[in-house]
Amino acid sequence: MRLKAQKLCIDRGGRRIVEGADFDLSDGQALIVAGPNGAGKSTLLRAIAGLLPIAAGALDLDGEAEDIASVLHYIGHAEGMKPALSVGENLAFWGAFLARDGKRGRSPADALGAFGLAHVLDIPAGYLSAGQKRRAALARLLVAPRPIWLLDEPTTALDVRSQGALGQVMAEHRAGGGMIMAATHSPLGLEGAGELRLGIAA
Amino acid sequence: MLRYANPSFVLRFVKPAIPICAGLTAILLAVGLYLVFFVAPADYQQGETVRIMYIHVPAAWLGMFAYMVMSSAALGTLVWRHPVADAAQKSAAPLGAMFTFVCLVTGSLWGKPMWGTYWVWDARLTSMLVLLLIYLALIALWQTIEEPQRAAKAAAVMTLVGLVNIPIIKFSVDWWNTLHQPASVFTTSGPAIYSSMLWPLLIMAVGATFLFLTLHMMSIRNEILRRRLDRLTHLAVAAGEARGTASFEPAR
Amino acid sequence: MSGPLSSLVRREIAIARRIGGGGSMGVVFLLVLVTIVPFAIGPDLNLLRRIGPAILWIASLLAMLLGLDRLFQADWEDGSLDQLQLGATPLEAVVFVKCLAHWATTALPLVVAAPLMGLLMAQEPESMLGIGVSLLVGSPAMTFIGAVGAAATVSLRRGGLLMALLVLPLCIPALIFGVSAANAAAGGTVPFLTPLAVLAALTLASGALCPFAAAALLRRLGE
Amino acid sequence: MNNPHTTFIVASYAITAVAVLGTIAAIMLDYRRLRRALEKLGAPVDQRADEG
Repeated sequence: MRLKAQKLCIDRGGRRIVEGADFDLSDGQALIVAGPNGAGKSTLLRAIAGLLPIAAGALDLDGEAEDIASVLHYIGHAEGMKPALSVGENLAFWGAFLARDGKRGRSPADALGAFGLAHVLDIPAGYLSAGQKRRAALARLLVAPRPIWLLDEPTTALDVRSQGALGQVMAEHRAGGGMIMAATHSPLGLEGAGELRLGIAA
Repeated sequence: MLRYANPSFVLRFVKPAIPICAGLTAILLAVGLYLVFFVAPADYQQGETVRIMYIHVPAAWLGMFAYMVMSSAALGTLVWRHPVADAAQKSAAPLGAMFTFVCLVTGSLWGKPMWGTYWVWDARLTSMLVLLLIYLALIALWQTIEEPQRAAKAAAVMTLVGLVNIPIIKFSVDWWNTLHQPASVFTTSGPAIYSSMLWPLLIMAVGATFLFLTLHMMSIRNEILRRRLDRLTHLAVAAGEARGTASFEPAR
Repeated sequence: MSGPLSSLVRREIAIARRIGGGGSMGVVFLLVLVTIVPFAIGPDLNLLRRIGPAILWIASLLAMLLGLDRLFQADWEDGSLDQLQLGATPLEAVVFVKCLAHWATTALPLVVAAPLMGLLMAQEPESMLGIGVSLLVGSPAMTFIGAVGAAATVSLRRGGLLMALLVLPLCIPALIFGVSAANAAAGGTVPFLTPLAVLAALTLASGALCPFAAAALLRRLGE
Repeated sequence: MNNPHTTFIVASYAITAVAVLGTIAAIMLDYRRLRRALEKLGAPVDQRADEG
């Protein structure tokens, strides 16, 4: 599987945020999207996920430009958890909803265990701290198998131990042929990762 | 007084008090119902339907009594900011709403033979309907605000604002009622109360009051346990973190 | 195996039940509106009997709109709206399912409560039945049309008020045929089924079209 | 006592009974649910567990 972008231009709020971004990602590879705040890291990831319109340029997956969104995970700043439902119920829902042609990923308990959250399976998501909510959102990566991972500053609110767990999960994903694009400031320990530097559009 | 009002003391005090109250309620209501159906005379005008009075009138009194309890608990919340007062306030609202609803339904059924329809916008019944709306609004307020302290304070202030407004509402509804000369003049106070009717009514009223007290204590206990459960869940989530190192299963 | 849409229905119902406020709040709002009218117009039963169906329909419409502005707002706030666009199922189907779940948890209680409140308006049993049936048939239309308004105003400050302004004019046909159906049931020249059939057509049409409009508004919403 | 008014008397007592018994049942069910949840979290219900 190969995700290619040529001269991507993305507008947001009426302003040109991303100008001429190029990248080429295939199985097992990782790409760090770097740049100062406001350089459009989040904007780029949201556009790839189909959550923002692409102003110009081309984005295709193995030559196809259609429904790229259904083969990727997008972990943004909001965790997508309903406070009234338990963490397990939330993840079970996303596992069923984001499943591709019926293929289910790991069980919510298993996915939460990978991020040290096994103890909150039956606790309403509203009780979780910011760091826990972040890890619960990351657990979504495991409940529905999807090859491309778009991670927007995944390490915010994570302690060192959780960052280690994330590193391990990402390494396994790449070993299994998955691809990762991560917008981040802190080093993620993704060895052999390419870098896409976004400057402030002149 | 404060030292005695902490939740754990209330839980221990309530444990024996509930069965006693429940027993008293059962006895009083049993005696009352017996008197109502087998001793009290029928009314020369309304005939048998006057027997509805024996639940309609106590329900009305309890609807208002519950609001008084809620208002004093609201004072407890605002003045002493005490969790037990919050619990007492929150648990009184559904009970007050229930009694007011019963008062309205029985009033409507009692009036049907006289009015020909189930509802006439009679001054007293309409005021009780407005009281029910106030109760339902306060219950909705409790359901909407998650954070306990804020919910308690908001409900307390609204309850007291409501308390001040109830007499004003009563007065304006009466004025509205007389202004429009309703189709048929009918007062639900019913016939003059003879002593043979008074006793059953008083016994039923006291029985209903004990019913309210029993249910109120049970509800307060529930609220205290609910808050304790909420706190312990937070602790469990945090505790899980502390011993988290052990629970990081290697990602298989 | 629970497919994506059936799990979405289960999630929506579970949330509504867990929070519990949604349905009952609408009914209480309906009761408040119905109670206020006689205070303004006066307790004259004959007058109230005539305008009963209209008051109950207007109050139900407003109560339904009250619950609708949270339809997408909650999902937008906690990030679910993004994830719902990543699923294999089209966003239109997601919107349709959310509308049905919202209708079941918010509109159905109103459809049951409104006829009972007909008692306050001195309604005869046939008229109460007419109100119930016409609301049952017409309420989905209002939910679907309201969903478009909710999608248009998600993430906006004071979105609820703006949504009501957008949606109320669009609900006028449903209101007209709904009230005439209810009045027809209470006795009158118009046969009951004629306005009801038009109302059913409105519901089916809005059910078919509105999810596309709402999905178009929600897709690529961006911040 | 089976004159036409009986239905109204029976109806009002029946509705009152439903309302009262429903409230009692709701409170008791809530109590049982809370006890079970607390025991699951390992907190004995009556023991002086908090500072009040």
